[in-house]
Amino acid sequence: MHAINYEAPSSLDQAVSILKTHGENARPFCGGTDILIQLRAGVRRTEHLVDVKKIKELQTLSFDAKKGLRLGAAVPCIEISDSDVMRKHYPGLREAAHLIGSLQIQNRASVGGNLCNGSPAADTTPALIALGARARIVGPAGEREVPVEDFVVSPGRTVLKPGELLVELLIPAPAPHSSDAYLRFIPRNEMDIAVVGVGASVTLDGDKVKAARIALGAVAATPLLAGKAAEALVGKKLDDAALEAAGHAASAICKPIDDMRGTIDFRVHVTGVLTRRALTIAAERAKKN
Amino acid sequence: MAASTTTDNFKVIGTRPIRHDGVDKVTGRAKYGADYAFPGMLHGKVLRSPHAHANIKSIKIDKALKLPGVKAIVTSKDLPQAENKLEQSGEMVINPMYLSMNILAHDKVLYDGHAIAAVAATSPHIAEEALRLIEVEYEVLPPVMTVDVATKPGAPILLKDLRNKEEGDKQTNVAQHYQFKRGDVEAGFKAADYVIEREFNTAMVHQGYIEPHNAVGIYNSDGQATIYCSTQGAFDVRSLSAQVLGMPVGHIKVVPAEIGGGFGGKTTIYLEPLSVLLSKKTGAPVKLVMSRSEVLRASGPTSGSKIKVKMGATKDGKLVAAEIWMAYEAGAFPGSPVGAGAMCIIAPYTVENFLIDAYDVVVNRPKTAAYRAPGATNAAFASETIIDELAEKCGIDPIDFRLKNAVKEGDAQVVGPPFKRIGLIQTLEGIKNSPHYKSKLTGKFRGRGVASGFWFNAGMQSSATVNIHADGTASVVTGSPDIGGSRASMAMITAEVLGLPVTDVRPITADTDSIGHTDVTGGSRVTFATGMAVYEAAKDAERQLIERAAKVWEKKPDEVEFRDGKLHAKGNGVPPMSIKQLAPRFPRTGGPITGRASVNARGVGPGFATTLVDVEVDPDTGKVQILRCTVAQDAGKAIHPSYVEGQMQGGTAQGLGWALNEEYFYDDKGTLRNSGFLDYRMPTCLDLPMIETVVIEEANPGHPLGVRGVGEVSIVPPVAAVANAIYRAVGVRMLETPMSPPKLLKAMLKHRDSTKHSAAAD
Amino acid sequence: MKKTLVEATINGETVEFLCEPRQSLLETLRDVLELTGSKEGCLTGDCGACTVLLDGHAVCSCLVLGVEAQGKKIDTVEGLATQGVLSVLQNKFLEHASLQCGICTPGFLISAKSLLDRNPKPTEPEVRYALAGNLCRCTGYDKIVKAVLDAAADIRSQGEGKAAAR
Amino acid sequence: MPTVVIPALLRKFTGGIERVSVPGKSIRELVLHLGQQFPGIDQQLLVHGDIRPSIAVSIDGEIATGGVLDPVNEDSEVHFIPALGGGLV
Repeated sequence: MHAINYEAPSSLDQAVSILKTHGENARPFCGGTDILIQLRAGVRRTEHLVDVKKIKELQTLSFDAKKGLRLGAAVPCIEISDSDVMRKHYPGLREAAHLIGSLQIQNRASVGGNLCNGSPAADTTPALIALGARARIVGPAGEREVPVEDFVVSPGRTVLKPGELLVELLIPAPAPHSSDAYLRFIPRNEMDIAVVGVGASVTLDGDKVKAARIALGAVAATPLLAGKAAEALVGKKLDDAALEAAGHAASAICKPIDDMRGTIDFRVHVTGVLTRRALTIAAERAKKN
Repeated sequence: MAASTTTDNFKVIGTRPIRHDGVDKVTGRAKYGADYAFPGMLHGKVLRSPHAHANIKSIKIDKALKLPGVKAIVTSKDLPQAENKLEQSGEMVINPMYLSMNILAHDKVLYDGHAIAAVAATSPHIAEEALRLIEVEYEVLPPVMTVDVATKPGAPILLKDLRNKEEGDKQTNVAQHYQFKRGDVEAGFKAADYVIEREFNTAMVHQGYIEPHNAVGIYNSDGQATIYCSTQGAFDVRSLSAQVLGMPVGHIKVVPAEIGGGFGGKTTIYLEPLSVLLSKKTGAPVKLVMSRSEVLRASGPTSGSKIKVKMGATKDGKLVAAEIWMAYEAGAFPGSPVGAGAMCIIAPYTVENFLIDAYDVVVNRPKTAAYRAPGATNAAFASETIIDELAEKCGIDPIDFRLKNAVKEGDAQVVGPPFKRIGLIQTLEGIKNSPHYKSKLTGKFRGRGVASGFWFNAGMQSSATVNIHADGTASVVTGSPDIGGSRASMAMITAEVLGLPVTDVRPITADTDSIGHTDVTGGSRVTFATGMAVYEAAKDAERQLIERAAKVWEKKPDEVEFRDGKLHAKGNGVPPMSIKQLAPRFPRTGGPITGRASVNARGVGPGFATTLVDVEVDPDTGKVQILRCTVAQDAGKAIHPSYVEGQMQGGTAQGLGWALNEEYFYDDKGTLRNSGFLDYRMPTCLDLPMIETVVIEEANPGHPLGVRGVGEVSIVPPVAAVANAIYRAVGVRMLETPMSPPKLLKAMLKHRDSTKHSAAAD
Repeated sequence: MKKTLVEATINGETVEFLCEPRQSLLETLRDVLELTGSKEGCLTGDCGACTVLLDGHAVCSCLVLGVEAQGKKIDTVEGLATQGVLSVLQNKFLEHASLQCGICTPGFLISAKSLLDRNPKPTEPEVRYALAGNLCRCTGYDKIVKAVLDAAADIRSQGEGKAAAR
Repeated sequence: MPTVVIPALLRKFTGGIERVSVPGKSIRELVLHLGQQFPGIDQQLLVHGDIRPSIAVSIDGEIATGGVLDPVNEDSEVHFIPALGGGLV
C-alpha cells in the first residue's frame, strides 16, 4: 500500500477541519473493512485517513418513541444486531447489519461506513431506504440532510463533498402496526456480497396495507427505491396477487449487470422472489405491533 | 464406524493419540514459510500481467530501481536458457523450458497474472510501489479461454513450439492425445437396451489452501543457496529450482517449513527461484509471499473440462459399452490431468467395450497443478451422472446398479492390468448399511444422491531414519512435509514396531540435506510409501537392538527375539530387557542405533469412495443446501483413524464446494474477476453439515501394514452425488459445474416451461 | 516513512512499538512484534486466519491499522495458554483432531474463544454462525465444530464443579 | 514368452494388434524385440535408452519402478500406460 497519514480527532469540528484541509485527498475512516481493501488493491487512493470512531456524535444509538432513531454513523454493526431497541422497532435494519460479513467484520463495520462506501450491494442501505432514513451530513458549509435513497450517486460515489462527513442516520419512529424486513440472496450462507437485496417496510390498517416502502440493492448502479412496487400495495390486502404485482413492479425497475455473482436474468427474477418474501415477513411483524 | 478385514493385533496403530506437532499449532508457535525472518532480510513482490495473452515488447525498470529502498529487479533475462524436453521430476513430468517460462514470462504473457518481473526492497510496501513504476509495453493478442476456442481451426496459437505429432506436425494448442480402447464399442451399444449420451462442462477450480505461497531465499557468496518455503515436496523444489536457475542440485538446500495446506497445489515452484535470484543480486535474504489474488491468478488450479459420455446398459442393469471424449484445460502450458481423468472415468465398473479419447489443451489460464485426485472429479461428475440415469432407466436402485457392475479383485483396469484386492463393493455396502442411507428423506424439493469414485494413489521414493536415543526413546526422521497429520502416523508406525508408547517417539520432517530423497507429499503416498520406509527403518533398528542384546547376553542374535517392546533371550530364565534398559549400553556395544530405510515403493493399493448426499433446493432461487452427507472410503488400514476421517471429510467438503459455487470466472478479455475469497466461494462452516464417515479397511496386500493412501479419493464422488441429489429433488439434470443458483434456477425454469408445454400438449 | 509510537496491551503485557500508519495490525504483530501466530490468508477479511481480539471483540487484524491499537487491549493465539497450560479450547482442538495443516487454527481458536466468552452454551448452528468468518480447507469443519461444542460443555461442567465446591 | 499389451495409440505400429508375445528377460529386451518386430515402436517407448518419463510400466499388475532394468518372467504380462501426476494433500 502507498504511504498514508492517520489522524483520530475526538470532535466533529476537528474532523471537519482536517477533512477540509486535505479535501479530495482525505477520507473518513471507520471500520476499515472496505477502505483498506480498496487502498491495497489500488482502487482508491487517499493519503489521509481520518479515524472518526472517537467522535461521540458518531457513536450514538438512541431511540425515542416519538422522534425515532438516531444512529451514529460509526456505531458498529454488532451493537445494532445486539440491540433490543433495534430488535423490537427496526428488525429489518437489524437483520441487515447482522448479515454483513462475519462477526469479525460486524465488530468493525458500521451502517454509516456501509452507506459511504457507496456500493450498490450494501446490505444496510436498502433497509435504511425502506425505513425512510435520512442522512445528517456536517461539512465546512454547515449541516444538511439527505434522504438515504439519494445518498449514493454511482458505484463508489456519494453526495458527500470534500470535507463533508456523515454524522448520523435519522430514522422515523415506527408507525403503529408497522414493521420492516430485509432479505438478501447470496450463494453461500455467509460471507458473500448480496446478489440481490430487498428491504421492505409495511404499515397495516386492519388487513390492508396503509403504506409501504420497498428498496432494492445490487440490481442497479445505486440502491433503488421501488416506488411503484410499494404503491401497488396501498389499500390492498397483502394476498398472493398483491405480492405478485409488487414483485413484478420491483423486478421491472432492475437494471442489473452480469458478473461473477449473478446473471441479469437471475437478479431480476430473484428481486421478485425476495420482494414477495420480505413483504410477507414485514407484514407478519406489523400485525404483531 | 469401521469395517476391518485385517486380523492384526496392534497396540498403537488404530488408536487416536494427540499429534506431536499439535501444541505448536494451537499456540501459534509452529513456523510456516511466511513466519521466517532473517537479519537484513528484504521483501520481494512480483509484477504480473494484466493481460491474458500478449507479446512483451519491452520492459523498463529504471524508474522502479530509483525508488528509495528498492535493491534489485529481475526479469526473464536473468534466467538461463532452458531446454525444450520432457523430464521426470518426482511424480511429475516436466518440461524445463515451460517451467522457466512460467516462473518469469520470456517474450509472451500467457495468462492474467503471469509473472513478468520481481522486485526486492526494504519493505513489502516499497516493493509493491516499485511494481507500479515498472513499464511494460504489450502487444495484446486475442485470449484463448476455452478448449472449444483453442481447438477451432485458425485459433490463435499460444506456444510456438507446440506441434501436433499426429497430424502433419502443425502448430497446435492440443498438447497431447490419449486413447484407451477395449472390445467392440459398436457391438456393445447394439447389445444395450438403454443408451444415454450427454455433454458435460466443468469450471476451473482452485485447491484453496488458506496459506499463500511463500519463499525465503538465501544465496551465499560461495554459491550455496538455502530456500525456506511451505511446500509439499522439498526435494522437488530443490530439483525444479536448480533446473530453472541452472544451479547444481547439490548447491541448494530446501528447508520445508510447516505448510498451510496444498492439496496438490504446492507440488511445484513459483516464488522459490525468484527468492534465490533476488538474494543473489542483493546479497541479502529475500522473502516473497503471494497475496490471495496472486494465488488465485497465478498458482496452479485444476482444469476446467468438456466431457462427452455415451454409455449403454442392458435392461437387467449390466453396463455394456462406453464411448467417451474428453478435453481438459491445461492452462498456459501442457500438462492437464486429462490422462488420469481418462483412466478414472469408468474405473469403478467392468465395461467390456469402451473407447476413450482424451485431449490436453493449452488455454490462456494459469498452468494447472495437481489437485487431489487430479482429473478424476471432473470425469466422475460425467460418468456417475450417466450411471445414475441408466440405473433409473433400468428401474434399479443406484447403489444396486453400481454393485452389479462394480470392479473387484482380478477385473481388468481401464489401462489393462488387473486389480489386486480393492474395496469398492465394501464402500457401496458401507453406505447401504449407514444410518444415513437407512434414514428416510422427506419434504418437498429434497433429494438424495449417490456416486462412487476411484483414484490410483502413488508409490514412489521415500527415505526414513529411526534414531534410538540414550534413554530408550526414539525419533523418526522423514522427508515428507506433513500437511494433514502424517507425522503422527509415522510416529505411530515406529512406536508399533518398537513397542514404545507413541509419546516416546518424536517425528521430524527434515530438510533436503538431512534425509535421503523423498518424493512429494502427494498422490496419497505419505502414509503408504513413507510409512513403508518408516516401517522398514524401525525394523532395521529392531534388528540392531537384537544384535546388541545378544552381545550383552553373550548370545547369538538368533537366540534373541524382540516382542512387546522387549528383548527376550530364548530358552533359560534371563529376564527380558526393555529398550530403555538396553539403551545406556549402546556405547559399549557398538555405538548409537540408527535404523535406516529407503524405498521406491511398489504395491500401491488404489482407493475407492462412495458418497451419499441429501440436498434441499430453493425452487425460487436455485440455491442448494446440503442437508446430510456420508462418505465411505477404503483406507486399507487406518493408522490414525481421526486423521483418516479428516481426509475423508476434507476431500468431501472440497467436492461439495466444487459442486455448488467454486469456479474461475473470467471476463471476455481473459481477466479473472473473482481473485479473492469473497467471490471465489469456498464452503464456510455454515454451508456444511457434519460429514459422516464410514472407514473401510480392506487391507492392501502390497503394504506391510495393509495401508492404502487416503488423501485424495474422497473428493471424486461429491460433485456427481450432488448432481444426482438435485435431480431427485427437482427433476433437473445438471450438466455443468458449478451448480450455482443462477445455473440451477435457469435449468429449473426451463424444465418447468417444458413440463408445462408437454402438459398442454397432452 | 514516518513511524508512530503506539502503546497497547498485548496478551496482558503493556507494549510500545513503532509502526507506519499503512501497516496493518496483522503486519505489526507479525513483523514488528514477532508474534507470527496470527496468519495472513487473504488480507481482505474473508478467511479469518488473522483473527485477534481487540478490546474483547474478534476482528480481522488485516483490516485494522497498527496505529489503531493505541490504548487498546489485544489478545492473540499466543496468549491463550496460561503459564504454559493449554486452555480447554486448545486441548479440545488437539483431542478432536480439529486441525490438519493448522494454518487456520489460530483464527478459529480466537473466534471460538470470543463465542464462548459471550455464549457459554452455544448450539451447533450458533457455533457454525460464529465460525463462518473463518475458512478451513482441510477439515470440512466437522471436527472443529465438535471440539468447540465439547469445550463449551467442559467449561460449563468445570464452572458447575467450582460452584458446587463453593 | 512374456506378453506385451500395446497401448491403443501405438497399435498403428502393430497393425492394430493389441497383445504381442515377445521374447525377453527384462523390459529392455522386450522393447528391443518389439522394435525389431514393429519398427519405430521402440522409439515411442524409449528416450536416452530408458523408458520415457511420460510412460509407466506395469508388470503383472503392478507399477514397476526399474524402467528398462526390471526383470520379467516367462508368463509375465506387461502394459505400457501413461504415467500420472498425483496431487493431494
